[in-house]
Amino acid sequence: MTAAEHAVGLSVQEIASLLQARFADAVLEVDADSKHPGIRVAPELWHDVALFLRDDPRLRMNLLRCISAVDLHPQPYIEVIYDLLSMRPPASSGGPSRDLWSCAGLIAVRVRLPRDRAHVRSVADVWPTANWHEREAFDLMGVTFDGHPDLRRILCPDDWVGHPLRKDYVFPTEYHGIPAAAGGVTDGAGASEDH
Amino acid sequence: MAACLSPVGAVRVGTGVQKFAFPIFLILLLASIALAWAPALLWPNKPLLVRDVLAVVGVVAFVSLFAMFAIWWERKVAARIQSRLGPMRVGGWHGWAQSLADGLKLFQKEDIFLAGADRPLYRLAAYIAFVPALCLFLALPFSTAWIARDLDVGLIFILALLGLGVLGVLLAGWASNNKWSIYGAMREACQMISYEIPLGFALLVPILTAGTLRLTAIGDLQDAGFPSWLAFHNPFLLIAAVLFFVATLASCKRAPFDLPEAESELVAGYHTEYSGFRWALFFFAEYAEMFAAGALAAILFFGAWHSPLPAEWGRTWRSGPLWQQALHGVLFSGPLWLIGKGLFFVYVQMWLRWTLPRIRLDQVMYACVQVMLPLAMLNLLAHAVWQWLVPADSLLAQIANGVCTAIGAVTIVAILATIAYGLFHRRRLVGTLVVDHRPGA
Amino acid sequence: MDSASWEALAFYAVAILVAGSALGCVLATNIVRMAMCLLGTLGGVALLYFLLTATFLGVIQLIVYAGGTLILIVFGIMLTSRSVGERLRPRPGEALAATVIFLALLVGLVALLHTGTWASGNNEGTLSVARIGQELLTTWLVPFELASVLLLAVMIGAAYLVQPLGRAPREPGGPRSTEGDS
Amino acid sequence: MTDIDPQITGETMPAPGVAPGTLHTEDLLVNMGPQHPSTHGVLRLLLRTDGELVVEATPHIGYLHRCAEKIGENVTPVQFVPMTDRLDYLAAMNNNHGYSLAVEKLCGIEVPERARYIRVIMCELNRIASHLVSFGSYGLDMGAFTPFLYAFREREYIVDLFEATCGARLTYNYLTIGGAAADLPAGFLDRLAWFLDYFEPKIDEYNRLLSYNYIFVKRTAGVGVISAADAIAYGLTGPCLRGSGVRWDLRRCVPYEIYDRFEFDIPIGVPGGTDDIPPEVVVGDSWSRYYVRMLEMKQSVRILRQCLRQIPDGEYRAKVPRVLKLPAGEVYLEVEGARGQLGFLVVGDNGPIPRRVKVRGPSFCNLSIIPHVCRRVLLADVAAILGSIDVVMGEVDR
Repeated sequence: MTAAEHAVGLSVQEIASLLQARFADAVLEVDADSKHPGIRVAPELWHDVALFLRDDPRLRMNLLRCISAVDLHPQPYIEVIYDLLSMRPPASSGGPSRDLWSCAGLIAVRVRLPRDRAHVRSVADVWPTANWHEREAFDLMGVTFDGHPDLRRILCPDDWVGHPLRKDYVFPTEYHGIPAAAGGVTDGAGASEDH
Repeated sequence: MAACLSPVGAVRVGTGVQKFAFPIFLILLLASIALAWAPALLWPNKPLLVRDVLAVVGVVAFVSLFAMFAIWWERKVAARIQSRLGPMRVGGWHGWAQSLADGLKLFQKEDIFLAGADRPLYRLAAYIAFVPALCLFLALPFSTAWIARDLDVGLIFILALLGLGVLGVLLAGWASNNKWSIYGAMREACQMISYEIPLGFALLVPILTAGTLRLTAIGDLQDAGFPSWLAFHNPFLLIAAVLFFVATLASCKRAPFDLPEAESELVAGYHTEYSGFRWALFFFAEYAEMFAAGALAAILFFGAWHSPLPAEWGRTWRSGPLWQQALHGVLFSGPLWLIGKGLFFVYVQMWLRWTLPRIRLDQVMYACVQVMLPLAMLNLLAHAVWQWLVPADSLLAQIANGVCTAIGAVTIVAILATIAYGLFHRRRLVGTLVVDHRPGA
Repeated sequence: MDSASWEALAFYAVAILVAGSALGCVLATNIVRMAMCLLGTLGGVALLYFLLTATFLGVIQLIVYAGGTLILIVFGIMLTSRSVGERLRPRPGEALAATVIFLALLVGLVALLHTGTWASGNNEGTLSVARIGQELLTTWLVPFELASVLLLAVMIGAAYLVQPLGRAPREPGGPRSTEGDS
Repeated sequence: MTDIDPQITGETMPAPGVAPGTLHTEDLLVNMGPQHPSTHGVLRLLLRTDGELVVEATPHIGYLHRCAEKIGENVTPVQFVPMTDRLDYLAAMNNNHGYSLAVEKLCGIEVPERARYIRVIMCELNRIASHLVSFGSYGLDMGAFTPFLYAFREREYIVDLFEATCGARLTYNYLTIGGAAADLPAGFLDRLAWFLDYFEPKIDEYNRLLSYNYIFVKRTAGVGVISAADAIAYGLTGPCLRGSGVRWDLRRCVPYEIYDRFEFDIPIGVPGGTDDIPPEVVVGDSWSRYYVRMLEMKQSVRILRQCLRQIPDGEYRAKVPRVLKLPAGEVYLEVEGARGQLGFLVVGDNGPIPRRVKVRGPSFCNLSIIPHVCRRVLLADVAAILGSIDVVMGEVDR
């Protein structure tokens, strides 16, 4: 990578210290130097942190880029990763200026949930775009987002059983009488469990 | 029987229906022609039965042939506009037999009824749409002589039958038991109550000038060459001609007023569920109406069956030997001219369709009721005042006539020049992709 | 066959059509089918007018009743009625009332047929469009003008009513220019 | 779908006491899709309509779900590249590119200079191709048939170029981990230069044909207005976000690859009346979103011209081990795809196969604003809004 993606705007360390100043025990881990710099926050405080991240004038993380749920299978956790970005309007935001908006900070916020009780507060009220992302995480990974306005399956059929992206998911051999050729997929699933 | 073919619940209706469909159609067709023919057929003192039967057969043949030709033509026009070639295979020269092949295909297609469709009405709808479109040709003069029945109320007779076709669309939408079809039907009804009033008001202007509803009389008023065409008499007639043309676009459900079948919004609108021959009937009706609208525009505003040359010049040829009569028909006045003008307006309709986007329903209603209606009413009023105050032979009237003639001539020449340019630069306009497929190669 | 018997034949055919579809209109249980039967009746009456050489009247019958009113009826049914798919059956009281009215009408018509004096013959000239127009604008000018004023008011009303659809209430977040603005 | 939210399907019964004199109408539930001409694939919108007025639109997606992410964690990155073709199949090169960049970042692979230019050329060409489809099908949505054919005529040239390069016309599998799968074919750059000269004036022609058409403007201007705040809150990116007046483009704002070497503008939606913008236009309406794409095509042409001048000779692919071992750790990378920010999260696990691949399809986020925008609009407006948001279901359903 030539362009340093994380050299723009506030650094992760600065964001983390801002958060630590506001919420004493919310930030569990700061990971500023990896390829996906971010922080890990306590699940029960996540909603407050999210509001702070969005509304604090220094942060203004207004764009929720993505919500990814990752199954850390041998460990009993599912990690939900919220990728946030702060889009800052140009200083002279009067009229159709030629100025670009700028990126004032990028951060990944991780929430680690137990696999068997993966519950976390929904942030669909903070960023409306989270609505569908959370539905997807619920559908494919089985993370329940408390307080979500409409937590239904989104990609799988409504009567689908199980959450396909979990590492211990067993593919059904049929769906409504339609036989499913699961051979290739189970091979691959076996391969992914090897490491 | 009644094996369920598709998850939507379409029921196979065997091949029996196909066997029946055509005879039933023929019988209904003949019956309805006979019924609509009643005013003519049963006229006291005029039972020219042979002539009438011939006329009916002629009208049916003309409408069928025209619809087939127009469908092929439309595809070619569309292809040209879109820098394609269109049908090129069937029949050899430019795919001239494409419509025939399509017709054969449509005849053989399965006649599908949705499970919840109201079958009798579903069948009836196609005929209700088609039969009035056919019958109106009975009162449509192709020239003073070439008319099946010269009614003294010919104009409103045609208008009434144009309106009746809407009922078929409404019924088709309702009987299909499909929500998109119902939307199409509703839109047609909304559109119809919007365009009919401006259409009527626009028609009143030439009626006021001609003082008659008899189409042959209106046509023969315009036999003194191009400047005598009604549209060029005064500005109000010109406006009325434009209004009339726009309103007939809506009446024929042609773009930009093709809302009832708006395929990107309503799938296919009122004929979503139709297949095979019934579906074709709607298209026959549409093309028949298109030609009727074009011919009506020609009769009312653009010189009817007369050429731009004054008929006076060819008066002696009219009753001369056969070759002179034939030449008279080509040069001065005859059905060919009316058909040609009708085709021209059909072409303009096609041209518009392949160029313009579709208007939204509320915009149609707004345009018809709030723009065209007041305009048409004021136009009628102004025309009446003009007729009352300005004598036909006054200087003012002649200046108006001259100006309008010039506008009309320039417009028509411009359109014809565009068409000619297109014809002579086919290769270039079709686009380099067709001419040399690979860029830079 | 001479023209008179042609005429009689045609009359009976059309009369059967009119009566049959009127009967269908009464007996049908589906409201849209009723409307379609009405089309048969109204169209048949138009044909009767044609038979009487009242072409203008026949065409007006077609344009106003078969073309206009019927379409509005069907449109209205489709737009508003919950009972489009339902089967309609008259209640006994309604059937009784209808029978009474029917009988009264029948008696009245038959009585009229026997008492009135009826002109017969070719009236093509008397019913020509020009004649009707002249009558309307001379003898019947006041009713004609009243009707015109009424229709004008209706049209202005329609033009006024068209507005709300174009300016349908929008979400406050979504301001939109309507075609009325320009 | 057997089980639909009762809140949506519940028939509204007429209120028992309808006020006298008010005409009571019923809401009608209509399925727009999954087979419908203007849902651009297998999107299904459940419309609650009152006559022509759409009271509520609820998207139901998943009809094209092909378990892309599950496949991603069962195959190696190189094997997954063809799968990314099938996400946004109208801009497959951009998907290849995004995924390759993410994996390269995870593995620390340095891409040769020529390969980078090849990548930019392919991505921008594909952006043009994708916008052409969008332009054409938007015309179709609005009832104008002809622009569609024109758009496909031009796209054909691009597809021919791709075919000459990698043999495929839709799913290319060309940009891959470490660079490109093959070098540009002989004569490619000349043909590209020819195409750019041919294509650039065509954009103005299409603007005259469709963009400024009175009916088209009436149909799209002021319809489906999305404010800048809403657009950001709903995660809209790409032309949809820029249409709302936010001058934000990853190629500029968070530069990746070599986009910082090129000069180009970021077009945004501007209020009507300025320059050649029709007066009816409101920032953030369907017309603005559409027009941003038209302008972006011009900018892509600009970038391509600069590429033509700058492209060096050299390797087209880095030396990538046959079995690529993904180190433990994760990476999330977004590129500016044709429809917005296309993100890939790749979690490595010290093995050849990633633990998790997550795709942020821009269309997925862009589509999620539909229920918010399609409230109390006319039925025809739904097609206008949907077409202007320009979703590709392959990317939504993955």
